[in-house]
Amino acid sequence: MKALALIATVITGILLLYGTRDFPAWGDPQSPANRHLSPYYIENAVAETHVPNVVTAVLGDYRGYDTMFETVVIFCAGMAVASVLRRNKS
Amino acid sequence: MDGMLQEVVAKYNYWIYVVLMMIGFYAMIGKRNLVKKLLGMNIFQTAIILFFVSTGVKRGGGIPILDKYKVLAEGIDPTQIVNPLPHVLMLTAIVVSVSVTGVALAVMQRIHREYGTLEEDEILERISE
Amino acid sequence: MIWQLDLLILLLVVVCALATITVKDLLSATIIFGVYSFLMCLLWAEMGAVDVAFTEATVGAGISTVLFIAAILRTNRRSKD
Amino acid sequence: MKQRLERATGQHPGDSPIIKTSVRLLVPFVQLFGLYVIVHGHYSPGGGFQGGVALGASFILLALAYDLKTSIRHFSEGANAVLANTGALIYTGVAALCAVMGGLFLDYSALDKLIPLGPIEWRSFGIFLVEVGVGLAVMSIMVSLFWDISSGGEMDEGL
Repeated sequence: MKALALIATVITGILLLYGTRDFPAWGDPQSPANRHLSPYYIENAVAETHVPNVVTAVLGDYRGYDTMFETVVIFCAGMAVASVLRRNKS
Repeated sequence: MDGMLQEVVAKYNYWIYVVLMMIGFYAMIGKRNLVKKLLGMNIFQTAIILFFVSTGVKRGGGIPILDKYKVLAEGIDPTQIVNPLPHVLMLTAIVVSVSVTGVALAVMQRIHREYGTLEEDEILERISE
Repeated sequence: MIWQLDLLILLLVVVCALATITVKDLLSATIIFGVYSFLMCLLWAEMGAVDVAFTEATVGAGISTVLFIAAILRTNRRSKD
Repeated sequence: MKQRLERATGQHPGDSPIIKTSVRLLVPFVQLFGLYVIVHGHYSPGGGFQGGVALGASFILLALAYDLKTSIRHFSEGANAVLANTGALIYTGVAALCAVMGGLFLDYSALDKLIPLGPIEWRSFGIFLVEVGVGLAVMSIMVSLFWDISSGGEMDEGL
């Protein structure tokens, strides 16, 4: 069982290492992830929201849905733990 | 030889992330204790979050907290600041990871209350009895 | 970005992850996992992701470790592998 | 839980006056720091989530140093449930209020019709309101997670 798990892990790792060949170099400012959407946020976030911390501006305003459902997820986790663990006291 | 060295310098971070992910993956499928499985899942999550954050790094870039009046007056060059978008997405992922940990620990306590053990093979034995 | 520091922290992180999954005492494994979280937080602060580093320091090394310890003390402390 | 720990380690845990006194002195400053992190999230790293976790950690510290009863006495179960719901409601309420005032859902500049501060200032202020909601919800949920897990759902004797 353990040998099987080790073999599966090593195969997955080799596939992922093979995949890193196509990645852009680490820390490259011209990589595709850095060119597409984020220059807009860096250039315009302060002017549009007056918040110097760009991460807070994107978290609270541009991607508000993400944060809203994150709160809902935490809320559901609290509900789930209470309903799994608490016993009926009657 | 020189090209290979350049390749190693450009990619060694990614290789270490893959090694971390392999450790977490092995703990998830190879270990029998449920708490060990959960620790492995947390390691897996941090490896993936590390990979996502590292896609936003720019060499020589500053942190994404800007000087408000200077930016309003003269604008800013986007290549000087690291990419804030992966940070936002991964902030949400960390929050979800702690919720998942809490729910999993609650379910684990319920299993312990029911079967008296947290080892996977013993639980399977009790179920089949 | 200092690459020597970067490489050192990455190697320490791998060592901590290996120790977490090999130690048989679950309480020790949890404490080593706290160390792992703090090293990860250091790595992110060094990459410029200050918000993510702050979140990991409060959540991964604070709340998560406490929840693990609470659950382990309610159940078994020993693990077979 | 104290008895179980005593059996496991062979000595009486955690009843030292040094820990109790230092925790009693430390808790207000931890709470103040949590509030600072929430309020100052616009200008420094931080925000609703991190501040909420710091606020919750103060009550968890109280429960660790004393016992679960003390923590529940300072922050009752009813208040916990009410604050968790209030936090989630503030977020969705602000978002829905934007839609009611004629803007899009979560578009804070529509709140300018309510109190005229200027649309850009309202976007900044709307982020602040939302962060407060997230902070309240996260604080109560973290404390309730710890209460439930450390006492097995009984809420009487904790860690």
